Amino acid sequence: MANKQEEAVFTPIGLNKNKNGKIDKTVKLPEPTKKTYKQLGLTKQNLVDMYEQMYLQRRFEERAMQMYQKGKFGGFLHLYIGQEAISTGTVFALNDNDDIITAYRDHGWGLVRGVTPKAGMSELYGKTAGCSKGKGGSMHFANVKNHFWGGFGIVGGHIPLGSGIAFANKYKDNGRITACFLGDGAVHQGVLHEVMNMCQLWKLPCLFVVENNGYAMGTSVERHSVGEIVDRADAYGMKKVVLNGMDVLTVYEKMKEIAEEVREDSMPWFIEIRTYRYRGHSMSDPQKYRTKEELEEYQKVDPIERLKTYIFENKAISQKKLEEIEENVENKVLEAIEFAENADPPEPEALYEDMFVEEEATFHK
Amino acid sequence: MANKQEEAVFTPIGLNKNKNGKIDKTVKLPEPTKKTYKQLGLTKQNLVDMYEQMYLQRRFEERAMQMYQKGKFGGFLHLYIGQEAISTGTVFALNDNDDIITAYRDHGWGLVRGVTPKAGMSELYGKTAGCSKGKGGSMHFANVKNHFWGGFGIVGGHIPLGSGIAFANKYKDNGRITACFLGDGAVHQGVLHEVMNMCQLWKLPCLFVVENNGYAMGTSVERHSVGEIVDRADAYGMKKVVLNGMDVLTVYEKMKEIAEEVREDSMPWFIEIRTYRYRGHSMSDPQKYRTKEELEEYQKVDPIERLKTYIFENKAISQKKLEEIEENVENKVLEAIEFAENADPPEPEALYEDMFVEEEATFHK
Amino acid sequence: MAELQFRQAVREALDEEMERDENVFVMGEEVAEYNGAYKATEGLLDKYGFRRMIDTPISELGFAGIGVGAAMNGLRPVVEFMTFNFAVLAADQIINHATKVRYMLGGQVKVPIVFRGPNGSAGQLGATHSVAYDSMYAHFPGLKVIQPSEPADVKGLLKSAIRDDDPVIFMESEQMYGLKGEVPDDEDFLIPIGKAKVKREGSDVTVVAHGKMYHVAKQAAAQLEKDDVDVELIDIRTVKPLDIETIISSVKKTNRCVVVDEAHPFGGVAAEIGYLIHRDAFDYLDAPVARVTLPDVNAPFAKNLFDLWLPSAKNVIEAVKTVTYNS
Amino acid sequence: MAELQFRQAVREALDEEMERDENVFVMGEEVAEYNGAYKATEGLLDKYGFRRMIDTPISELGFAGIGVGAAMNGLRPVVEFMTFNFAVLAADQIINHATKVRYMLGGQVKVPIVFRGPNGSAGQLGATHSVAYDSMYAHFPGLKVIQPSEPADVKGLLKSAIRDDDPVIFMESEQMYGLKGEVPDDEDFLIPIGKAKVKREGSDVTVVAHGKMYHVAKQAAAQLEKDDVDVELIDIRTVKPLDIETIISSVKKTNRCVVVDEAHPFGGVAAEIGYLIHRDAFDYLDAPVARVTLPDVNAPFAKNLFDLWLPSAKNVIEAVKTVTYNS
Ligand SMILES: Cc1ncc(C[n+]2csc(CCOP(=O)(O)OP(=O)(O)O)c2C)c(N)n1
Ligand SMILES: Cc1ncc(C[n+]2csc(CCOP(=O)(O)OP(=O)(O)O)c2C)c(N)n1
Ligand SMILES: [Mg+2]
Ligand SMILES: [Mg+2]
Repeated sequence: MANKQEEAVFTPIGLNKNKNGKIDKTVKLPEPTKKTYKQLGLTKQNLVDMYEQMYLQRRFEERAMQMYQKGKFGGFLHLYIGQEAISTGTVFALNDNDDIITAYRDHGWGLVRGVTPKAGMSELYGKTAGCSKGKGGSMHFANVKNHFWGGFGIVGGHIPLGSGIAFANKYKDNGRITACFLGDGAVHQGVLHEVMNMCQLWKLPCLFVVENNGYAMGTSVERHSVGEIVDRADAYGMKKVVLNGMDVLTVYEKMKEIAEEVREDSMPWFIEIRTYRYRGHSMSDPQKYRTKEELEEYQKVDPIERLKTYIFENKAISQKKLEEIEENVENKVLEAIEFAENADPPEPEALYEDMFVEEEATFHK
Repeated sequence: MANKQEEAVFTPIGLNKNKNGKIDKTVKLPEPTKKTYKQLGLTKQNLVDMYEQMYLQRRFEERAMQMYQKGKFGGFLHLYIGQEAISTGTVFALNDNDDIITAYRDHGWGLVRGVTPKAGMSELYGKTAGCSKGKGGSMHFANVKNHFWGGFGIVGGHIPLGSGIAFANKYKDNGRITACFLGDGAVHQGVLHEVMNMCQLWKLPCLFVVENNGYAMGTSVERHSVGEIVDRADAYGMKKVVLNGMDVLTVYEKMKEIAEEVREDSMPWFIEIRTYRYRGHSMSDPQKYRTKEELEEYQKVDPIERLKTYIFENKAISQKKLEEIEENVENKVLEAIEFAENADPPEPEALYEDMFVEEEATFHK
Repeated sequence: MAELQFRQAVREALDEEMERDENVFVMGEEVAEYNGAYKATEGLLDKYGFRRMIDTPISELGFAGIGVGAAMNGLRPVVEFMTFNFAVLAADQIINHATKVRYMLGGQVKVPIVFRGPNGSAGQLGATHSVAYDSMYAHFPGLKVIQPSEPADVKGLLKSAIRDDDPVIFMESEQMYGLKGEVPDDEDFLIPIGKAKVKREGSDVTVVAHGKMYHVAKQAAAQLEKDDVDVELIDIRTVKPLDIETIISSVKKTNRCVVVDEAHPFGGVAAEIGYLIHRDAFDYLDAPVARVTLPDVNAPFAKNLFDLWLPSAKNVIEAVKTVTYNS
Repeated sequence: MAELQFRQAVREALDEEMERDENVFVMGEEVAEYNGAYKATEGLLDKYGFRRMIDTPISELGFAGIGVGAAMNGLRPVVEFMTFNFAVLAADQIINHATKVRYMLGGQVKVPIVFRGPNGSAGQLGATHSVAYDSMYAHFPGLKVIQPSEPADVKGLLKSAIRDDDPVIFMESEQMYGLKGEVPDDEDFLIPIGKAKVKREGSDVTVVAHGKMYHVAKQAAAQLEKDDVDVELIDIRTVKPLDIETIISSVKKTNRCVVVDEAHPFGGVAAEIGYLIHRDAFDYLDAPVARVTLPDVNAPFAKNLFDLWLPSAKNVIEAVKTVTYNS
């Protein structure tokens, strides 16, 4: 090191200059499954249902974005657009009482676990009819009765919560497994490693699933992480796999297999699902760190378009019927907006509600 | 999981009952080096110097323990006894201006990096003549001018400090490398993983060295950690090695090789050095978690005895001369005790000193 | 009534609540096989096994979060920190998660968790092992913060904490674990959270103290008695919710007050109580409320400095003399 | 004098100090390539390169600690947290290490580090993104805590913070980054840490506020003027060391005081100031010091609740009326 010519730089190897948006490598998608829907045990109706769900997530967010841009509501808005195959494939693969928890990019997860478009949109608008009574907003969608625990804004903060939910399931021996989703950026919070050790040590029925969408805010994966994310599992001898997250059938297939295995042996998994975030990190992101071409590369393998093509190839439904479904979804979303706009904001008393279970709680003054 | 007969237990696989001190497995020592001291580039005098240093660490602590038991001073006292080959082999291998940082089991490290027995003993006694002016005590030995940074009591807390020291060395391009020592228990603090990612990403000249002494307080390694500790490196593609820490020549050989390599390529390493803690975690530990037989197994391969045998085998020094050295060490330690007992405690004003660099600091009242 | 040590009162409360409710479990470093770093969980592994007594790796943030998640999903964890000095690593799970998840999910979950362990200093353990964190946690909405000083309070309050449906911080003391006191045997001996106790009635000055400082204040009161100063001694027991009413009634009687607190001064419990007394008993005060706290410096190791650092009975007596203009 | 935005004042201070001292560097999430999540470090990567402008992974504890270690070893890190709400994860490095290492090693090292970033709430971002942490850090010995309200103060104080040889917490505000003000161009324009500023002289009541709350208080003062209430407005600028003398002198003149603070009430800056005024100006107070703070609940998302939650000019006016018995 002494006498060496090049100046010290603290940026990943091979990236020691400012690239002004050009990147060397981005998420590499592994091969999707080769199995047909039949081989996967799915029906044509299942395919259509998956499509409807993914389309709903997409349209809900596209419309929400419009409303946000019109200034209809405030706060952050992190869109899941491009990643819908993951939420959808997972929820179709898991049992309905298996537990799911995720970070703030949570609208898709809420919708697929029973947050109605009305309750979702009302949450964005901060109305009492929202899934979290308007107390949480975009980052804190949840539907706990359907085993979707939310919606968390401290990067990495929900990871031990997921492990704790799995812990309780094992404690109660209730057969439920927990899937904890996190971003590629969240991988670097130390708590992930703390709980991976404990989960493996204690055999907790928990899946750690990284939705690697190429970026943590404006930082591409290769700028924030060494090696392959999936290899974090090796530190603990945890089972691992990398999946193509742009194909809902792949996600479905693997998550189902894994869930069954975990239900048998109660050993955790570390799963990296590669995907791509179409929109900026949040609404204020100018996205200078990537090119339009890069984005378009991924839009070519759009999970919704891909499923649509597959549906038609397999004649699962007629074009007309599918269009009807789409229209129906669109209407629901528009109704949800209408509903949310007119819904009541919380009463002032609500400020002090939901702090404590206890009714007669004391607040310090 | 559902319908399975056995009750959930949260203890490592295969260890689902209270063993009352019996353990299944303990630290497995890898083979020591086969090279002779000459092949390692060492002289006979070097061997004797190493011996003197290890013997000093041992006697210093044995005497400190006696004084502690007599109630001469308070606080915690964590003894390094059994692990002396690691501090000694390392310091002989590194350059004198390479940086070292460790946890609270730090007396050996202080002594080998120039804390005099008097300054060390005075620190234990809380006297101004102590290496940290009596402000730190047993857990906070340091000799910063000799590049030994201490001495830290929050498990894992010093790990990023070590990385930061390495960061500054790289920033200043001064050719120094940093060795950050931590216990097997500290491996599970998330911060280790945060900085391993950053160090590998930024090519920091930093060695993470785990002194695996079989236990974190009363918890044996296999009860707190899955897999092999050294494999934590795999998560980051970091270079790794496991060493026998009961043989000073092995430690010396490998640490020297690694240090040279790091000085060349500025890539971090993850090193697990297997050793054994002879004494309890601290003075209050009843040690019910292990058997006397287990302890004796390791005492059979005591690093000091081993080096002594090797010295005589190689006729590095006569028995008589070595005994003189031992006596000399013993006297120094006794003088240190005498010195510390009679040394002045800090003046009351010292309470407010060393909080700030600034002379005219304000304290809130 | 039985005479129990402070640590035994902890143990009994845990034991009885574990016995009573299958969902209560204990997790932390060295709580099971080692029987607790300070033996506050002695024998519980033998009785409840590895399902309900769980030794964790040294991963405070991780296991605190596992506790919070388990609480959300129906269990009642008691998470032990070896000291609250180490809980700083878990601050994100306590401050950002345990206290906020219910609110931000609009009441969809509850978090019945107890974080417990010793707080503050325990002799010459140096700067990183000696800080009292009760003030810090009391600052944040959503936490109940308890720090009792005597075995009976320990038992009654810990049992209440475990039965509480919201997160509770329960603070003990390494140096008090051996302290003995009479404790009711009643299995349903509960002390309500948020109630101070007048532990000595007096007419000249109100002294407010809790935790280890209660004993310092008690010693001071005994000495002051000899000088004919009659101290009313209030142990708040619960830092939050703070029972300011009991303090105010007392100050309305004595017109003078000293608050003794093992935290640093800035924004500590003493500042809060001092401010509230002034606000709510403005016309009753004959002298400003004095506080006796740690100085605004870190804990030193050296014994003589440490003794200087920790609030002492002498400091309390001086403060009492100041507020009673007897100095 | 130039008119700068708050964020530009941050940028200029960083730029000038980096220019001046090779050992100053900036590290944090999105500080380099992205030019800062709030553009407070815009252009600095282009000027200083990847050696001195360092994007970190999302590892607050880790990079805060790397900063502390680098400071010990001779550098002068400026560590940015995207908000201090995320710095809770780094609390161990700030509270247990940055502030303690010098002391416990008997002065062998110094830790010239600045931790900076926005503090408190920034609109409807929910419970986990809205807490003001200045009170918390001020509680612990060894930290200087600065939270300015105007661009000139930002620049002068941030430069002083970077030149300070001890750890400093420097708090900004997402919602103030766009705020403009006159800033001296002088390269050595330094404002001493620990000095409050009387920003409006008045005779009826002292209002103390800092950070975002200074602007709320200023608005209130302007409205109160119409009602012939003459407010003396003090911006403490530095929370710790607290310039209580300036406040006390003012209160001795006005005999009444309201403290406005964006923290929760228990043990917040307002409690501390309220307590100190009562202690040090006991005979001068005509009414108890009132505090205007957040309520003791988490930040809600819904706009109407959020507006109710955050201290407003209206709340300040009411408090002023109470202490002047005009309500
Ligand atoms: C502890 C913490 N640090 C920083 C942030 C700010 N932040 C919010 S999202 C984000 C990037 C996360 O990236 P990733 O985990 O990949 O998730 P994605 O946004 O891609 O879904 C950052 C830095 C935060 N919310 N919490
Ligand atoms: C953050 C933190 N948690 C817990 C402790 C209490 N503690 C001190 S040492 C120790 C065991 C550490 O074991 P290891 O890392 O193997 O080091 P060894 O004692 O064997 O040298 C524990 C749990 C602490 N000091 N800091
Ligand atoms: Mg991402
Ligand atoms: Mg160990």
